[in-house]
Amino acid sequence: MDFGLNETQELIRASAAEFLADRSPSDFVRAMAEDERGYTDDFWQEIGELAWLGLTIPEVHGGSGMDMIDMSVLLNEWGAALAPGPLVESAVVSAAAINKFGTETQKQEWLPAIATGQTIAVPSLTGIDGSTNPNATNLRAAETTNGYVLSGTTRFVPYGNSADLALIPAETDTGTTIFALPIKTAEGTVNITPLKMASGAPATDIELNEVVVPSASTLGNPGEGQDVIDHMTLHGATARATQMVGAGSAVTDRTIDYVKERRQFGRPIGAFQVIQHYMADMATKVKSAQHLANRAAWALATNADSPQSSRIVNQAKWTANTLMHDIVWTAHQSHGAIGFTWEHDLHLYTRRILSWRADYGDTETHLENLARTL
Amino acid sequence: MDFGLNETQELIRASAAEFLADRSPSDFVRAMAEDERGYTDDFWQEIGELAWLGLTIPEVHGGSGMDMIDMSVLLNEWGAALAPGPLVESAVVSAAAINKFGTETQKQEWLPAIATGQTIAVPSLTGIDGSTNPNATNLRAAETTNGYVLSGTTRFVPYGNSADLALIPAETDTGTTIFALPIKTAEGTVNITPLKMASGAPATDIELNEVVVPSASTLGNPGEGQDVIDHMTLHGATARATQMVGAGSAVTDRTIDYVKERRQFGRPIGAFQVIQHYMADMATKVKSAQHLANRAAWALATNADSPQSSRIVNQAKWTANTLMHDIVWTAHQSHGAIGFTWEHDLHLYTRRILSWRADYGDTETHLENLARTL
Amino acid sequence: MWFEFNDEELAFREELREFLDDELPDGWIGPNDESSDEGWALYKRMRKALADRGWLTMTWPKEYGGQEASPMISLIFAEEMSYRRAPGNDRFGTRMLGPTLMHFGTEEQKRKYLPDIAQGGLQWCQGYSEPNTGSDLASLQTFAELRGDEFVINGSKIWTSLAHRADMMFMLVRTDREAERHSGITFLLVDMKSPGIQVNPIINIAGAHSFNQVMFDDVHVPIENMVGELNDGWNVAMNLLNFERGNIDYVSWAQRSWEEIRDYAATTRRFDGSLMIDDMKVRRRLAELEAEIEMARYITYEVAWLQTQGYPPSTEASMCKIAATEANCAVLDFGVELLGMPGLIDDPDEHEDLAGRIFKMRMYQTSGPILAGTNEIQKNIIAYRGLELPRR
Amino acid sequence: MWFEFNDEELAFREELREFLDDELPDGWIGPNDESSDEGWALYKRMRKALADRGWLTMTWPKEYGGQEASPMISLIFAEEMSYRRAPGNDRFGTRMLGPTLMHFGTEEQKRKYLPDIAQGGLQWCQGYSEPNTGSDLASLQTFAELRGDEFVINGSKIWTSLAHRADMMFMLVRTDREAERHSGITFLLVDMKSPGIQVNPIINIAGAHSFNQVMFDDVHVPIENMVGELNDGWNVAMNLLNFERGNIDYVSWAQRSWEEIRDYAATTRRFDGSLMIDDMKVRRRLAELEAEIEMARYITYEVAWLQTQGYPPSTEASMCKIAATEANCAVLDFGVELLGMPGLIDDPDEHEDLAGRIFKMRMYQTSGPILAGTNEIQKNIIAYRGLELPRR
Repeated sequence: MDFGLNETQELIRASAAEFLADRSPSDFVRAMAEDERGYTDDFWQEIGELAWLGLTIPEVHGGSGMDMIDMSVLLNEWGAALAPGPLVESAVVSAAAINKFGTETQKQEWLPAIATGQTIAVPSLTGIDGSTNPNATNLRAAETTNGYVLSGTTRFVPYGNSADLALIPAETDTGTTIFALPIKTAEGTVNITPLKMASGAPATDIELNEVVVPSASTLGNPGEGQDVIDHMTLHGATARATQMVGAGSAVTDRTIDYVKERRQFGRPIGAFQVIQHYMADMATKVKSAQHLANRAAWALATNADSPQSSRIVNQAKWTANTLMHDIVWTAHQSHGAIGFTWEHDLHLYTRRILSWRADYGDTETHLENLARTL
Repeated sequence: MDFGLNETQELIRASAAEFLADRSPSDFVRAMAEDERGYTDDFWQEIGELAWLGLTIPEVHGGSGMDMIDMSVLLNEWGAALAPGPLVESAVVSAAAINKFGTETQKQEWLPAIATGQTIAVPSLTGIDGSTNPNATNLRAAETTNGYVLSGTTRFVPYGNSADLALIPAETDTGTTIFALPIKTAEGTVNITPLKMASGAPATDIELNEVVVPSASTLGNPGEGQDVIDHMTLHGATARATQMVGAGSAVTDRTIDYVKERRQFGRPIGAFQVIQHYMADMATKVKSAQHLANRAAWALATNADSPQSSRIVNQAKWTANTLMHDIVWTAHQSHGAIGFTWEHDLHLYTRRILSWRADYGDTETHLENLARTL
Repeated sequence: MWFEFNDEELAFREELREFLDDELPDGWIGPNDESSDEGWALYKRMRKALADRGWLTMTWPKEYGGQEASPMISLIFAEEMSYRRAPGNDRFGTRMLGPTLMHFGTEEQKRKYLPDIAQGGLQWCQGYSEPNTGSDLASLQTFAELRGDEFVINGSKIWTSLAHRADMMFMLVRTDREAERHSGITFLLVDMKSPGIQVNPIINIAGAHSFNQVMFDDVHVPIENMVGELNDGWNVAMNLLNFERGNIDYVSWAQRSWEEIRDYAATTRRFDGSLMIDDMKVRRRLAELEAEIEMARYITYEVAWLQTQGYPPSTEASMCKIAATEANCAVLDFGVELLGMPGLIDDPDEHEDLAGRIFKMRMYQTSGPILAGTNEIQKNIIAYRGLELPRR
Repeated sequence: MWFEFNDEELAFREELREFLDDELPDGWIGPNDESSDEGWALYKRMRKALADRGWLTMTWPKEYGGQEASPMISLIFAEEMSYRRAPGNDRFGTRMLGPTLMHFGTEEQKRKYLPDIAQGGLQWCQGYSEPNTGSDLASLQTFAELRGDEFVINGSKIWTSLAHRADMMFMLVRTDREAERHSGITFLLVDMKSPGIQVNPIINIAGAHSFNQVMFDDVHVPIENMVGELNDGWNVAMNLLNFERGNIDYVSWAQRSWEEIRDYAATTRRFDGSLMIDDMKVRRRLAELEAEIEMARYITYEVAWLQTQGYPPSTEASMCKIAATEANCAVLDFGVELLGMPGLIDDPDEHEDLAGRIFKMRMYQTSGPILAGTNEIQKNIIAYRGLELPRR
């Protein structure tokens, strides 16, 4: 057992905290939430230069070859700063999928570019019915002599309006297959409709009409898409849980600061026992969720494919979803009216934490996975 | 809308409170919890003389002809005093069933005797699997030329070791049928095994072996037992919910008294804000459950057979089950170590409130009824 | 004990429903946005129509043009209006200032303002809260200096609904800095067009302009605009607060949201073709929430009933504030999660589909457990006043 | 960050499991009842067997016969023992008095008691709480008057586990009534066979004799039985309290109860032939509770890890006390409701079937959130010490 950070991890934590405090202050977060793309190229280039986008990509493919534990240290700070941009989507979820299931050609083509930030890769894991069931798809891929023809719609693809590469499940005659689709350059009709979301990050509906891709565009074997989906979901859920805990931890710190300062009835409201117990509850919830999120990162780093690791990830995301939700509302209750204003930053956290619950498996999905495998 | 008591109801309330404070103090409640029968004949005779057992029985059959609203006033006090004995089983549930479904002969035979307390009637509504599904029965009634032959087991019959009459569902060729079985005098083998229960009231396993009853022993028409079961369950659930609220209200009052007196750190613990909020929560929960329980009594008094009345009763019992459970544990937490002792009366309430949840439909059963009929 | 409305009450509800069917725009979902010109026009039209029926002031005594309607009729009015998310039910004039003037106003004040309020004339707003008061209202600092026959006000008020639309404000100001804090407060009526008043909008977390901050810079108010005695304003204001928590609004909003969520679940299919509501756990949660709403509803009804009996419902009003606002938030929390990704769409356009509205609705209702005395303050009130727990 | 035990730790757990397989009675379900003679004999036999392996004092320094085992090994020991509901893991001598004597004891006290404790000799009990102290331990009133070279004790102690079996008690007494309340307290060692001591059993709400009240009527104690300085007993006692909350016990009990409930659901059929666990809502609730247990478990592990790093885990210890006791109660609450009527059987006979035990188990665990500092006190500690919130 080790609940501490090693030297490298401490370095990641400190430099992420410092950089994000400087480059992703509340003004920037607010501006990006109004931005149709949700981040800027300048910002992304800097993130790439810090080597964060290639943290878990093997050195041979231009990354640093670290693991999900190291990445989780960054993600915790990333969440705390509400930093914008497709870090989880591109550098965690897509990179993990390409690294595990990609052919050598695919790896060489995509991983170094993801690591620099030159390429944005995003997964499409939301069902057509809006659920977190990626298999709820009406996308069909018909095999032809020189590849596949894709038609159908996929919904709520994160940062789909910036993406170079989309990892999209579609039904083929052999079953669910993941396609690595270069959506900006694909041959055929690709209609991308961005949606304004509560999280401030854009989601897009993507409509494909007779889009033709070569046979070599599948990620993993045709018909074996479920494995890729599972791998992406586990990494995404762990990353989101970690981000949520980071954000929840920041909310807790800010709320504690606030109740120490805000005075009512002649004393700081933090001197009222009920507020003190609220703060103790928040701190306990952050710690509980933090440990389970960290353990999920550890499980993916050490043994991603075991059923036990899946359960650990399910527990982490369920816990983050449940406890960070509680934290947000206790924070609002403790802030009173000022926390109900657009001007105050609290709602920036509220929006993201509530939204992130729906990503990579919602609360019920993770609970049912746990329940089924009891 | 009327949230008050009328004159008659106020009289019932006051006389019940006074009588039970005198005749059912904690010593008596404790002694009865150790008693195999769970009450005394003397006590029951007095209850009969007070006309409480015949409260809802028509005057023509020896009762007072009042309704469930009036009865609920008594039951509230009955619950608050943790008074022992089969009031709900005999005078509410069985009386309601006989009054609605009995033949004139059955009514004349049983209702006046129930009203005086001379006859104890009890329903058998627990499933053989221990669930609150009365249809989970292995009791079979075979029709013969001169009646029925009953064999099988029914479990957890309340006060079955004192009962003169048991209302028992059994399967016949025409479907579920309720039998009014005079279990002390029945022809055939009747084995009664009392079980010691957390509530302090005895439950009994009753095994019937080739018990012969006349054809006229069915309550309601053969095959139409479900209607009788539903009627009994609605009345039992309403009565138990009302008792639970009475008990929860008493627990709340006692806890408030305790925190006003008990001193820690130089002041009454009731001066600590967290304890104050616990008390406010308890009081709010009592009031919430009280209104819904009263509304259930009103629904049965005015329109027992409507689907809306069933839902109102489901809401009342679900609410009582849920909120009184919370109240009990908040009371323990507020009492501290003294409430963990056998000597202190708190656990008398704890045991009953937790146990009563399982009677006449457990929490899940009532919730699922509500859910199904949304 | 009796748990249904009487014939008169049922008939009134029916009449009101028909009125709303007629008066509200076709396909009205609500809520109204009074910061848009269109929304403000609708508000004023509805207010006038309600005033014409005498409904805005139905609880007033007949001598002031009211109908002396029972608190139960008044509750039904609020319940139905909120359920329909109908605009126009102005409370500032009719429920707060009106009764205050009847009790504390001069004859001239009564003559000047009461008929106007009853006719849906001037729009009033309420100036109590200040940036630093929070739940501790008596700590207010906006100061009014009495100079001859005028007060001169400096300071600011915050969380002022409709200040940007209001003609007049009734407000509490400090008029004696040396007095014990509940004593040196005075109740004034202020023309919002007075020089020195500036209204700054506050945008809430749902992105809506629901509040304002109002700045006072040497604002002159004639002494005849004082209600009650000098330095007795706390007494004037507090006389009303107990009864005016409007908790049935939260119950109705919760009910309406619950129905919208249920209907959404009953008409929306999962990919496998099943309806969302076919899932027993969805139904079970809906049933739990339905029971929670009912609990809040009946405490709220009890408050109205207590008023019909002449009892002041202090503890019960606090209980239903807590129960109703919590039920309301719980319903929307469930809805947001149930709808999943579509429920997180949050663009400024109007949406008929619940999926495009529910996140905003949840954000909006965040204020319920906070405003008008946080739920924590309500629990303190229950503990002190209702349960008589010791203060130290 | 790393979330598994190392090889040494895994090997130790394996060895301990085998030991328990051998030493515990066949089919042992537990818990042990030390108030029965049979139960007391088992307790003593187990305590001796554990002492023989050096496990009771494994964390002690080698100079006192310990193994200087890491807090993580010690945690595993407690985790496994509690999971098995195994008796004999005496904490009073080995975890509380022993380290206190090492720090504050005279050479003679160390020589006299430490080897005996290590060998599982005398049974100690703890005399801190009094009828009126509750969470406010420093308000204790039992008085010891120093007369020459003896103390004479009058008063009473309460909630004293094993007092009816103990040979010795370590206790806190007031020795100066005038001093500030934390100052006039002294730490004494008292022979339970001293004249003037009377032990009265306290039966708990599960019907078990788990506590005692101990009355002191002119009980004479030689001055050499004083540990630390006169009037410095608060300091002596408090030095240990932080580390000795034994929260992993609650985690293990919760885990064990959870498994028993799951196994019951997995083997018990409803009337329709389905297993209880076939019901998805039963599984979902089990999964939620499992996650709650894991949360409490990892905070508890963190406390042990912090100790290996030399950090004092004050806030974290309070957090895991709360999390573990709440999870434990929640598991049993679910179990009692799930089992239905059979779960409400409550007779004094021993039951192998969970249905005959679970109600008693729930009643027993009521004490978790209350004893050793109520969970409310723990939250105060987190707020003051951990989050540095103001006291006024």
